[in-house]
Order: sequence, then structure tokens, then C-alpha cells
Amino acid sequence: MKLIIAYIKPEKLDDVKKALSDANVFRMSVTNSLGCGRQKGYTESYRGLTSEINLLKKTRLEIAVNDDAVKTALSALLQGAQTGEIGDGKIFVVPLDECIRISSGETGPEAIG
Amino acid sequence: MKLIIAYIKPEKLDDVKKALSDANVFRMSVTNSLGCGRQKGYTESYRGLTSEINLLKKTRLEIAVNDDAVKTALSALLQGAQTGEIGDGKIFVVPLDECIRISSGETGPEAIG
Amino acid sequence: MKLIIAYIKPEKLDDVKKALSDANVFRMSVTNSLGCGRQKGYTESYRGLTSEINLLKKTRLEIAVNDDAVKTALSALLQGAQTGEIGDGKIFVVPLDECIRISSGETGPEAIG
Amino acid sequence: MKKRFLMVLLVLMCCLAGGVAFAEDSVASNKLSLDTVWVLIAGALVMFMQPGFAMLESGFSRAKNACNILMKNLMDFAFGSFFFWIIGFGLMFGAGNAFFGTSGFFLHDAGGTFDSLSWTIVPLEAKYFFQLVFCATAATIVSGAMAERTKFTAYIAYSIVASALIYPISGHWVWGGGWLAGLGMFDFAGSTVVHSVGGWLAMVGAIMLGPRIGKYAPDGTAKPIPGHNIPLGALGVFILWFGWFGFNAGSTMAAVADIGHIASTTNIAAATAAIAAMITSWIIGKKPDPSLSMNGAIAGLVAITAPCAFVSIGSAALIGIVAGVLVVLSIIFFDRVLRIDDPVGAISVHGVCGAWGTFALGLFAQDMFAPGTTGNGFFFGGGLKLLGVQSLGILAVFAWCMVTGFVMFYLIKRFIGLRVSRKEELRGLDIDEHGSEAYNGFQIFSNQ
Amino acid sequence: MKKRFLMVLLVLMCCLAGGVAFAEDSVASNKLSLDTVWVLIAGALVMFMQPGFAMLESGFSRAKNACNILMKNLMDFAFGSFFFWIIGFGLMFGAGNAFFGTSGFFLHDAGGTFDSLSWTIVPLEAKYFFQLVFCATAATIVSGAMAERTKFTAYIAYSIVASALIYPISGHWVWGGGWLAGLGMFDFAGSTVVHSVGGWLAMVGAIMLGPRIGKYAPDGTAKPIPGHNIPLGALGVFILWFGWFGFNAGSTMAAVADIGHIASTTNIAAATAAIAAMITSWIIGKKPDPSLSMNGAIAGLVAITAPCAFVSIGSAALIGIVAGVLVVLSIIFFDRVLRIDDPVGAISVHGVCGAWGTFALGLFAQDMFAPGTTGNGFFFGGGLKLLGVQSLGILAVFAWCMVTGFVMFYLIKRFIGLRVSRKEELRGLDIDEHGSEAYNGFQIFSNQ
Amino acid sequence: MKKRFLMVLLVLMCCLAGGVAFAEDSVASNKLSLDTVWVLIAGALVMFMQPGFAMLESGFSRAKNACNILMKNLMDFAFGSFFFWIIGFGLMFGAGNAFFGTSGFFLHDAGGTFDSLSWTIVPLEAKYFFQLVFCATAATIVSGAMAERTKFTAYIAYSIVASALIYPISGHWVWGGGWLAGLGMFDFAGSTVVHSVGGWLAMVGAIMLGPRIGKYAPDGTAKPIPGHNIPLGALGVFILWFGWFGFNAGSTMAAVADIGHIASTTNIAAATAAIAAMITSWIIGKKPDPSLSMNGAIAGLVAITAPCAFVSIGSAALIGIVAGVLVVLSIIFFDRVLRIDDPVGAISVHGVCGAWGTFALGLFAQDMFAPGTTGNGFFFGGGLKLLGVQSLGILAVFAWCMVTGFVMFYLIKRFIGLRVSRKEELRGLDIDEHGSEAYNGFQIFSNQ
Ligand SMILES: Nc1ncnc2c1ncn2[C@@H]1O[C@H](COP(=O)(O)OP(=O)(O)O)[C@@H](O)[C@H]1O
Ligand SMILES: Nc1ncnc2c1ncn2[C@@H]1O[C@H](COP(=O)(O)OP(=O)(O)O)[C@@H](O)[C@H]1O
Ligand SMILES: Nc1ncnc2c1ncn2[C@@H]1O[C@H](COP(=O)(O)OP(=O)(O)O)[C@@H](O)[C@H]1O
Repeated sequence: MKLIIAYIKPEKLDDVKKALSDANVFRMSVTNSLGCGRQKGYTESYRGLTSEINLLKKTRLEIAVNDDAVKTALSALLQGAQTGEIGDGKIFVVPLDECIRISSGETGPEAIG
Repeated sequence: MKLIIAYIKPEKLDDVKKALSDANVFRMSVTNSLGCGRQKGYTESYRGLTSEINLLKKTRLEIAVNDDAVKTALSALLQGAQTGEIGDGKIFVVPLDECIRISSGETGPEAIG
Repeated sequence: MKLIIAYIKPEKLDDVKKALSDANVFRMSVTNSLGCGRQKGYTESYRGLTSEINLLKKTRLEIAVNDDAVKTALSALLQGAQTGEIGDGKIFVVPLDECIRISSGETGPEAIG
Repeated sequence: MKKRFLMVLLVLMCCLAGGVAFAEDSVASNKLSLDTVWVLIAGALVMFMQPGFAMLESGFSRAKNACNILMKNLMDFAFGSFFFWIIGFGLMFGAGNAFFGTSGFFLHDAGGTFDSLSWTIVPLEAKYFFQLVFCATAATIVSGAMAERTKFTAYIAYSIVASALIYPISGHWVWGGGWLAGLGMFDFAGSTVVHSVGGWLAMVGAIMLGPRIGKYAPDGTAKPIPGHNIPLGALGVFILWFGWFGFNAGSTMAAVADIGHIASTTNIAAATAAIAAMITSWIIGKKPDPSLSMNGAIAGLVAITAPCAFVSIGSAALIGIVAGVLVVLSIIFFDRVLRIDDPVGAISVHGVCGAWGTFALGLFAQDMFAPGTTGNGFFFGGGLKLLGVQSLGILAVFAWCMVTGFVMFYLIKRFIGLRVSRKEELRGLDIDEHGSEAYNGFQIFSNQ
Repeated sequence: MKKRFLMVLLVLMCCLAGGVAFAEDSVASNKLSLDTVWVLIAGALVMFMQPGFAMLESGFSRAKNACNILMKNLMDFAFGSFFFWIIGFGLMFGAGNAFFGTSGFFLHDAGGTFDSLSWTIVPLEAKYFFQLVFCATAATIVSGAMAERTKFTAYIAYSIVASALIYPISGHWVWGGGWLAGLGMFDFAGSTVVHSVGGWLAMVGAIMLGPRIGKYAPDGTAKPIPGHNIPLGALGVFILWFGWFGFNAGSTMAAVADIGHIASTTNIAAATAAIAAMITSWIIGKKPDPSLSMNGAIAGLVAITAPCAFVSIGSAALIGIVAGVLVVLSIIFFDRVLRIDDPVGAISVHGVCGAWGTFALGLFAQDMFAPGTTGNGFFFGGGLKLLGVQSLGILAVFAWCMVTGFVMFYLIKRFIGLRVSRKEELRGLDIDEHGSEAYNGFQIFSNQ
Repeated sequence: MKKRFLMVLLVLMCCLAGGVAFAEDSVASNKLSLDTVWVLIAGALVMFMQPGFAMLESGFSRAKNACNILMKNLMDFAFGSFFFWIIGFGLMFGAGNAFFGTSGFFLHDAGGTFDSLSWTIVPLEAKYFFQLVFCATAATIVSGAMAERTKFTAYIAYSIVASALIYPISGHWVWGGGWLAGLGMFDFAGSTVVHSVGGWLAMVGAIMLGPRIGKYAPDGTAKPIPGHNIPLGALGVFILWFGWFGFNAGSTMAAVADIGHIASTTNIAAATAAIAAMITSWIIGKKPDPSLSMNGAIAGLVAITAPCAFVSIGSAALIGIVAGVLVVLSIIFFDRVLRIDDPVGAISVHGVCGAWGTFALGLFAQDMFAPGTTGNGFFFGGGLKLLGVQSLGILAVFAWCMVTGFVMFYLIKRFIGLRVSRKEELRGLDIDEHGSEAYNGFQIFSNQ
């Protein structure tokens, strides 16, 4: 099992969700985060003083999947989030030792979906 | 060492914290997140237009524990968060290679607690 | 590759960012979180009733690095965040199986930076 | 086209004056216009207290219920405006018996119907408008105490009954020429008539609802459930303070120089009460509590509402100080001892301090401020008579609200249901009652 | 030093009165003072509607565009104040022809220049101030419909043209002694003159801009884009309701007892419209929708603006009910059928309900309220004549706004550009247009 | 019971009039009533500026200090109301010497005590109420400049001293018949008397406190610390603009037709200043800055406060333009050159533009607006005399505030402590000073 962590552009969330569900991945968790990547930031000014905003708003997804689903999930993520521009985001894959569904206590691959 | 990531119902946070501290787990980090799981969402309407909210509000816990404490932590989590209903949430266990206490620079199992 | 997760004091973020960039680590993601650690909380009161706030505000960093950069990143983190006081925070290091840059589809070590 | 309209009005006025010479006619018409302008502006200020309550109440409760509270505040004013026109105003001010009016519904004046308001010369509709906003104030007080757990439909039902029946009837006793007025009870701008009625109904409602989930630990200790937007609540408090100048000074329903006095007593009582509440909260809780200090200001305003025209500035300052201390102690008493969950403190602010203000009139009134009306109060050698009548009025209105409140909420509970489901309460009323969120896009912890 | 100033004023007034005896002089000067006080206070209340619109519009759109909307509301009032002084007031009320004024720029009164406003005795500058805030109301309506995607510079350009030219000219037709006034059209406080003008210009603007990204799915179904701060929006609605007492009752531009009637009709229409809109939204969407109910209240106020002085309270209640139902249906119609993206419902609230109110005047007017002006409307036996003129007025103003609106926005599009870039719209206008964030530090989801 | 009260009042008024015929009597009583109504409403509008400041200041600072700022704004008004009654009003307007009043404490009028206010006929308590809200305005200005780092107790101490002593004494010089009045200085509604006093005290406070942590980089460059809730700040600005009609037009303290002129000059100055500030910020910072534009509107209002009754609309527009440019440059100057950390720009808005407005009176005054008072200013051929006196007044009040401000804040620092600890400042004053959070449940980044 793997835990996929993806940072995407906020406005791409809907596309990504669609691509994932087309790939039969329905479970995920979403937060927002500020990201510092290759993408250049922008300038904000307040009362005549400017500051470089290099922490850009990103949406963070966490998706736990079974080993056999990793590939489809990743390609769905890529498909949904990719525009080819800098700032499209990153995907990280982390090993997942265990997964438990709280309601039933089920564990392992069955619990993921 | 393991990093436990748990998604629970927001209203269960107090119970979970109590169960964990009963099991001698006192350290944790909490954020909130939007989750897409088996639980059905609800309908929101705005100005006559409805939309299906399938990203439900969940509370996300991150708990780093030593290997010997994983079991007790997990059962405490289960005990505190379980109602038996869909939507109770999920627990993910990820391997943790290293842990460092910033204040002292201690590393490994000593640094966790 | 490793995924470094660090909880630091909010007011230390600027120092940490500076230390990291001095160590040539430029990419990271930031969220805020509530943390329960060794640091004692404070008391809040509302309408004459007090409650112990033991979930303190922390800033959470996620930094993916190549194996050879782990050490410098960690020492930069320590340097930027350390005051020696309780509450300075924690660093967790998690194995990272894969990393993908969404814009280009690059994977592995090249995709990290 | 307003031009033609105005000319006609002018002509009309001249006609009204009949054979009287022009100069005199205009003096009278100026007086009428001036009084009407004043009553209307004061009424608009009182109407503006509606957002004051709405902001205060929503700011002091949780984000997940904000839309619901706002809707309640909007809708009780809407329904109140309608039903007070149809029924309420007639019950309150129409000719009838010592207990309620029996005529004047739909503002129908059959001649002499509204003699109880003949002491002010402004047109009937100006009277209706001014009295209506008072009625709405009483009604809206309740939403704060019942916040975060009441069914929307139940609240609508309550607000109709309160505006159409409960408030007008006890109002008739004091302001409509009813039995309390006959006995010589005084309540200048409504500490009892408006605020206590709201406060006591709030109490019945809060009791019948029970506390919010999580408010009391299994062992009975009260837990804080902090408000989500204190700046919004503070704005509400300031708006109320502002509107209160219309509430109290406007209750002359005539433009008289005396309104300067009323504004001064009103303001000083709010000020000293805010200070006293802050200090009390400081002593009890080790820190000056913002929400209790704000409650203090409102408590002072509620308390000075009855006596504002009859007491000196110094007395007003004292009345405010007592109100400020009282409101904090009362909030703690209701919260911890009686365990009645009142999210914004409406019972203590409006019920308890409304009673205190009405009673204080019996203590601090001085004949010199309105000769031939209240006479002197207890502290100024007037003996116990006035104090007795005031106390009787307080108790009578209390009893009236208890009885009618319980019957009303019982029937609502029976036939509509009073409280939302546990699940709905946990998720927030905004989603289940209105399908809405107050702060879309904001990341908000929702673990309460 | 005010002392000396006041004395001089007093002397001046005596001089003005010439040989007239003191008593009469003072009666007249009292009347003048009173009228001026009333007009000024009413004007200030109308000015206060600016934050009403600002809060409503920013609360009902997304957090990432909040600063931008606030800036637009602030700046259209600033530019409007300036250009209405220079040009607008003269075009609207200055002596001229049936279509526009040709004199009175910079408030220059060459004697008889402002005869169209001679029905009110208040000083010229009081007239200017009162009319200015009406102009600003019309102008600011548009920002809501064009929210979240309009270039700031384009909006500034629009606001100058609207305040200096478009609004004053159609205003001249009805209020400045122009051709519609000549035909006998009535619009007491501006359902058409103010609100419809704003609403129709808003429509043109929204059409020419196109919908916000994400508003319509590829298959054309409308998607909700919820507002980010409903409490702020609700505050705006309450402020507008409050300010409307100045808007309608102040339009007498004289302190007359009739304002009590106007306040009552105004309030009841808002109330019944809020109720009707809530029920309509409840039926259609299964739940009582907060933002539509709030729109309902404003729709009622817009509708009663034209007839407020000419209809009974009962008629006002009916006018409000129709407005409440109409506004919800109209919002849905524009949103789903016409697919014109209007984030806050400005077209339906101000355009459609402004037209309804003007039309309703022709249905519900009763001669008794302002004898010799409107005469009876259709429902009171007055036949179709009034209704016809009212309809003509509605159509004429509609046509005027369509034509001038399209020309204006076309030119702006051509020479300035109307819409921000896709990237800017996605990131929010606050950052790219103003380098600012409305809620610094708050964690906000920005996936829309 | 109000009935009886009113009747008595009527009788009283008749008695007051003695042997005078009825018609004349009523003319006078109408005038008295009208003046009182006007002063009271204007006073209430000025009181409403308190939430204006509270919202502006809390919106423009960080979320973690919002409760603290609100409490300061609430409490300085509460303490001010109290101490201005006891001491301040007597010091300012009581009979005494050229430097301060020595009688009239507790509003005690021993006959002729308040001759300095005898130019207005309204009752003494109306005068107190109106002057009180001006005092509170001056006092509350300071909280913005000292925001986010001042101890709560220190601020309370400051607010008492300022309302009871500093403001009343310099006020006496200009408005209480003191030496500046004697020399012929004019300040119609308080550019200097109210705003500059607040602004200069704010400057002393900000200097003695030092900048907020993180405001200046080690190399001295200023860093932006953005406000957390710009919509709230914008609401504050609009409320202030609204309240200012009471501030300026109400300073006639009599209902005179001239208030139309005052409202127009006031409004146009605010408008042009907002535009000028926006353009200036646009030129300097490449984008139109919301918070600076809003400061601009207030700067224009501050500047026109002194000359509003004495200058033409055109002059007012110019005064506003200068104020708008000046305020932006001044804010930048204080921020970057002098490195005085003023989170909301209070020093520049109230101190600097207050001085500019007072000076501008000497430039733009025209005899025709208030014949026999100011005479013509420099630009209208009046020479340098008026300008000289105005300048002297500006400098005298500046010096007074510097000296008393430094002494006061020094003593507070010594005996109470002026600034919170580093830890408290980092965590936010809300938690350590009040044990509260402004936005409970909201997830807010707190890395500053
Ligand atoms: N090494 C990293 N560690 C943690 N987060 C990262 C890392 N690299 C990128 N991110 C996250 O991904 C987001 C997108 O990065 P960006 O550089 O814009 O993507 P790209 O390089 O594909 O253009 C960043 O804003 C940040 O949140
Ligand atoms: N595969 C997954 N990946 C990431 N998050 C998940 C996954 N499955 C569940 N979650 C998180 O857990 C929450 C609870 O899931 P839910 O389906 O409601 O639980 P259950 O299946 O136990 O009823 C979800 O809202 C989501 O935040
Ligand atoms: N075992 C843990 N699991 C998850 N998060 C932790 C753990 N220990 C610490 N943290 C996070 O780190 C933060 C700092 O912990 P703290 O005890 O204050 O540090 P220290 O022990 O170095 O003084 C906590 O607030 C919490 O967010």
C-alpha cells in the first residue's frame, strides 16, 4: 500500500477529482497549503510597502491506495493536474504499512477503498 | 518508529484525545481537512442552485510513536473514534525513519515522546 | 529520497526558510496545525469559564529531499528553529518511494528540486 | 413630480388649520412635522438595533450556526412587522379593557381607538412604526438565548406568537392604558415592557430546549463554547449603543429639549456598566473579558431604559454600575448554578437587568425631572409606594412571560418540534436547516 | 468661534425676512431649518447605503475578490461625488430641454436654473447633497453584477460615465421636469430613476463581461459560487433597510407628517418581500435560502420606492409579496435560462423589481394619499392611463440604459479592456489589481 | 405613562414662556426643540464613529490582537464618558482663565459657568453629550497608532488622562473662550482641537512604544504587516464618513440651513482625498492600494473639519486633494524615514491632515460663507493675518500634546509599564491580556 501526497494548483482540484474517479479512486483527503516551488511568486504591497510572496497557495491531496492501484492513480493525477506549466505541482509516494477503517476495524488492503 | 495519520470525525476529537492520553500517548498534531470517503455527502444550496458536497469536514491527526507503542495507540484511536457508522474515518500507518526534537537535538525513540 | 515533516514555532518560519535556502533547499510546503507536545499550554477564558488550551499553534513544513541532502536539510532546520526551549518542535523523516513533477512528468531525484 | 405632491400637502395643511391665522397655523404644523421627523428618525435608529442583535448573536456563537442566527433575526423582524400591523398594535394600544386592546387591528381607527397614544401628536402610522420596532426588539432578544440548537420553523412560530400576542398584551398593561399604568407603574422606554419580556421568554425557551451538546461535562461543570467572530459581536454592541439613543430619547415621541438629558443618562449608564462589568470579570476571571464587558454595556443600556427620563446623571451612573456587576454575576449564576445554557447572555442582560432598571426607577426617580409623574423614589424620600408598584409590575410581567412562554413553547415542541437532531446540531444548523455555509472557503475547525 | 458664526447667521436670517414681523419670520426660518435638517439626515442615511452595498456585495462573492469590490464601492462614490457636482446635477436638474439640463454645472445658479427643484425650500447645496447620494446608489448597484471579473480601471471609467451622464439624463426625464414628468409619470423615490437604471446597466455590464470562470459547466448548467461571508452580507442588507428610510421618507425633501406613512409602507413591503422570497426559495430549493431571503428584503424595498407615498400599507404588503416571489424567480431565470452571471442578483433586485414597483404604482395608487397627484391606479378604478404612462416610463428608461450601456461598455472594452485575464480571475482580483489580500493570515480554500 | 410626562412638559414650556403670547412662545420652543433634536442626532452620529474607529483599527491590524483593540475602543469611550462628565467638560467649557476652565465639574452650572457655550440654546446636557463624543473621538484615535503592543492597563490610564485633562485643556484654548479663541483662531469642527490632538498624542505614544517586532528588518527597512480583515476596515471607513456628517454639520449646534453647505464641503473633500490618495498610492506602489485609499478618505474628512463652514465646494475639493496626497506621503515618511510604527496611519491621517486642514482654513476661507467671522483667507485676498493665527494654533496645540504626551507616557511607562512582553506580542495580545481569541475555530497562519 502507498500513501500518495500531491500538491496541485487549487483551480485544478475539480479536474483531478474527475480524473481520479474515472480511474476508480474515490477516497482522498484535501487540505490547503502554502508552497514554495520552482514557480515564481508574486508581489504584494500593503500601505506602500511591498513584499515578495513566494509561498503560493496550493491544494494538498492525500490518497491511500493499494499497490496495484498506484499506477492508475498516479496517471490519473497527472492527467487531471497537468498543464505543462511551472507550478503544476508535485506528487510524492510514501510507503504505507497499515491502513485501518475505524468504523469496522478492518485492516490492510480491504480498508483502503 | 511509525507515523500514524488518522482522519476522524471532528466531534470525536475530545474522545480520541482522552483515549490516547489514557494510553499514555500525549503528543500529536491536529489539522482539519476535507475528506472524500465512503460516507455520503450532503447537499448544499446557494441562491437556488444545489451542489453535492462530497468533501466532508474531517479532523486529521498525526501521531509519531515508537514501535512498541503502535498497538496501544491504534487501539486507543479506534476506541475513541469508533461509532460503527460509515464516516468514522481511517487510520494510516507510515514508517518513520527518524525523529528529532528540535530543542535538544535528541533523535530516535527518545525524541518521540 | 526522504520526506521531512517538521513542526516549528510559527514565529520561526522566516528564520527556518532562510537557513534552508542557505543550505540550498528551496522547495517546501507549509500548513498550520495545532500541536500537543511537551510544551505546556495556556489558559483561555470565555465569559468567566476557563479552558486549558493544550493544542498550541504550530507551523508544519513538508520538505522532500534527496538522500544526500537529508543531512544538510536537517541541520538547517535545526539551526533555524532551535531556541533551546521546550516547544521548539519536532522533525520527522519518512521514506519517500517516488516523487513526480507534474508539469513535466519527471520522476525520482530529478523531480525533487 | 414630487413637486406637485408637496404643493398639495401644503394646501392640505392650510385647510386643516381652518380659520386660524397663517402664523399660528405654521407654528403648529412645524411642531407636528418636527415631532414626526424625530419619531421617525428615532424609530429608524431602533430598527437599526436589529443588525446590532444579529451581529452580536452570530458573532458570539459558532461559525457553523451563523447563517441560521442571521436568518432568525431577519425573519423575526419581517414576521413581526406584518403581525404587529394586523394584530399586535391593536391589542397593545387599541381601546379595550385593562388587560388588552380589542380594537384597532390593521391600524383601523374608528375614532378614539388609539386614545392611549393621544399624548403624542404624530400621525398614527408614525406611532405604529415606532412601536413596531420596539416589538421587534423584544422578539429578537430570544434568538440569542436559543441559538445553535433551535429548529428554524419553531423559531418562526415563536416569533409570530410573541409579536402578535405575548408582547402586545403585557405592553398594554403598562403603555396601553392597562391595569399597571392605572396603578402608577412607570417604564419610560421599556426596561420591563420590552427587555424583560424578551429576556424572560428567552429563559423559558432556553430551559425547554436544554443546553447545547458539549456545554456541560458529564459531571455538570460548564464548559466554554467561544464565539467565532468577536469583532462582529463588538460591532453589534456598538450598533446597539448607537440605536439606543433612538430607543430612549425617542420614547418621548415628541421633539422636546428633554432628550438631551435622556441621551446623557443613557450614555453614562452604558459607560459605567461596561466598566463595572469589565472589572467584575477581571476580578473573577483574572483577565478583563471582552464578551462580558460588551454584555456589560448592553446591560447598562437595558437598566437605564426605564428610568432614563426620571433620574439624574449621577443616579444613572450608579444604576449602570450595579447593572454591570449584576450582569456578570447573573451570567455566571445562570451558566453554572442553574445550568441554563444562554450562549449570548440574553436572560441576564435583558431579563435580569431589565428588572433591575425598572426597580431602580423606584429608587432613584426625582420629581424634578418630570414634575407630577413619578414623584420621588425611595432614595429621594419618596417612600416605598413607587418601589412597590414597580416591583409588582416586574413580577406581573415575569409571571405573564413564564406562563405564556411555557404554553407557547410546549405547543411548539408538541406540534413542530423545538430542537434539531443531535447530528444536525453537531454539523451545524447552517447546513441542515439552510443548506448554506457562512464562511465558504475558510478553513475552520469544527470539532465542537 | 462658532459663537460669532451663529450670531451672524441669525442676523442674516432676519435680513432675509425683510420687513416681515419677527414671529412670522421665525416660523418660516424654523420650517427652513427643519426641512434642511430632515433632508440632510435622510441624505446621510442614503449615503450610509454605500457600505450596505459594499458589505452585501463583498460578502456574497469570494474572499479572493473582496478588496477589489470594496475599492470599487469606495471609488464609485468618490468619483460620483465629484462628477455629479461638475456635470451630473446640472444635466439632471438644470434648466434645459425635455431631455437634459443645459445649465447649472458646478451648482452654478444663474437664477431660476434649478426651478425643477423649487418645490423644496431647502438650500441648493442640500439639494445637491441629497441628489448626489441617490446618484451614487444607482452607480454602485452595478459593481455587484460585474463582481469578480471586471478590470478596476474599466469600472472607474464606467462609474464616471454613469454618474456624469447616463443617470442624470434619464433622471432629468422624470425628476428634472423632462418629458416623462410632462406625461404624468410618477416615481416617488426612484424605483425606476435610481434602481432600474442601476439594474439595467448592471445587466448590460454582466452580458458584455460574460460569466465568471466555473459558473457554467460545459453543458451549460449553472453552478453555485457561494459567497464567502454571509454575516457581512447580512449586515449589508440590514444597513440598506435602515438607509432606505432616508431614501424613501427623505424624498419628500421636506419635513412633513406624511413621512410616517412612507416609513410604514416601506417597512411592510420589505418585510413581506423577505417572507415571500424565503418561502419561494423554500419551495424551489427545499430549504429557506439565506441569501435569497436577503435579496427578497431588498427587492421589496426597491419595489416600494416608487409607490411608497401613494399606496396604502395593505397595498404595500402586496407589492412586497410580489417582489419577493418575483426576485427569486427572476434570479433563477437570469442564472439558468438567460445564463447571465450576476453574483449578487443586482439585475433582478434593482432592474426587475424596480420596474415592478413603478408598474405597481399604476395599479395600487390611491388619490387620497396625495390628492391631485397620481389619482387612482388601476385597482382603485383609475383605469389604464396611469398604468400606461408608468409602463412607457419603464420602457423608455430600459431602452436608454440598454443603448447607452452598450455603447459605454463597448468603448471601455475597446480602449481599456473590460475583463481581467483568466489567470488573474483564478488567482483573485485582490492580488493582481491591488496587490492585497482581504483576510491576511486566514487559511482559505481557493479551489474555485 | 409617557402621556402624563408629555403633558407636564407641555405645561412647563408654557410656564417658561411667561406672559408671552402663545404663537411666539411656540416659535421659540420649536426652535429649541429643533436645535436639540439636531444636536442630539448629530451627537449620536459622532458616537457611531466609535465603531468606525474600532472596525478600522482592528481590521487593519492582525487577527491575534483584534479583541484587544476592540476592548480598547470600547473602554476608552466608557472611561471618557465618565471622566469628561466629572472633570473634562468643566476644564474645557467652564468659566476660568485663558488656559483652562476652573468650574463646571459634574456639569454643575452656578449661573454663567458655561457662558463659553451660550451661543447655542440647547440644554446643557445636550451640550455635554455632543462635546463628549468629540472628546471620545480624540481619545480613540491613539489606539490605532499604539495597536498590537500596548499593555491594556497602560492604555486605560492614557485614555483617562487624555479625556480628563489633555484634550479639555487645549480644547479650552480654542472652543472654551481661551487664548487662541481670543487671538482669532478658527477651527470649526475640530481639525486641530480634536484630530490633531489625537494624532500628536498617537505620535508620542508610538515613539515611546517603539515599533512592533518584525516591523523593521535589522537593516532598518520597513516590512509590511498586513491587516487581517480589510472588509471590516472598509466598513469602519464608511461608518466614519457617515458619522462625519454629524461631526461637521452638527458643530453648528443649531439647526440652520447652512448645514447643507457643510455637508457638501465635507463630502467633496472626502471624495477628492480618496481619489488623490488612490492615485498617489498607484504611482508609488504601481497598484491602487485599498488601505491607503481608505486612509485618504478619512484624511480628507479630517482636513475639511476645520474649514467646512468657511470655504466653497471648490476649495473643499482642493483641500481634499492635498490631504489625499499628503496622507500617503506622510504615512510613507513616518514609516520609512522616521521609522515610527503606526499600524493604521493615525499620525498622518489625524495629526498631519488635521494640521493641514487648520492651515487650509487660513488659505481658503471666504468671508461670504460666515460674514464677520473668519474674513477672507490668503488666497482670497485676506493677507497673512488669519494664516498666522491658524499656524500659531497648530503649533501651540502640537507643543502642548508633545509635552503632556511625553510626561504622561513616561509616567505610565514608569509605574504601569507601556509595552507587553516579547512573548505576549508574538502570541498576540488577545490571549495574554484577555484570555480570548477573536476568531475561534478559524485556521489562521500565525507566523508573524
Ligand atoms: N521538494 C519539495 N518538498 C515539499 N514540497 C514541494 C517540493 N517541491 C514542490 N513542492 C510543492 O509543490 C508545489 C508545486 O511546486 P512547483 O515548483 O510550482 O512545481 P513544478 O516544479 O512542477 O513547476 C510547491 O508549491 C510546493 O507546495
Ligand atoms: N484511501 C484514502 N485516502 C485518503 N484519505 C482517505 C481514504 N479513505 C478515507 N480517507 C479519509 O478518511 C475519511 C473517512 O472516510 P470514510 O469513507 O467516511 O470512512 P469509512 O469508510 O470508515 O466509513 C474520509 O473523509 C477521508 O478524509
Ligand atoms: N509524537 C508526536 N507526534 C506528532 N506530533 C508531535 C509529536 N511530538 C511533537 N509533535 C508536534 O511538535 C510540536 C512541538 O512539540 P513540543 O513538545 O512542544 O516540542 P519539544 O518536545 O521539542 O519541546 C507539538 O506541538 C506537535 O505539533
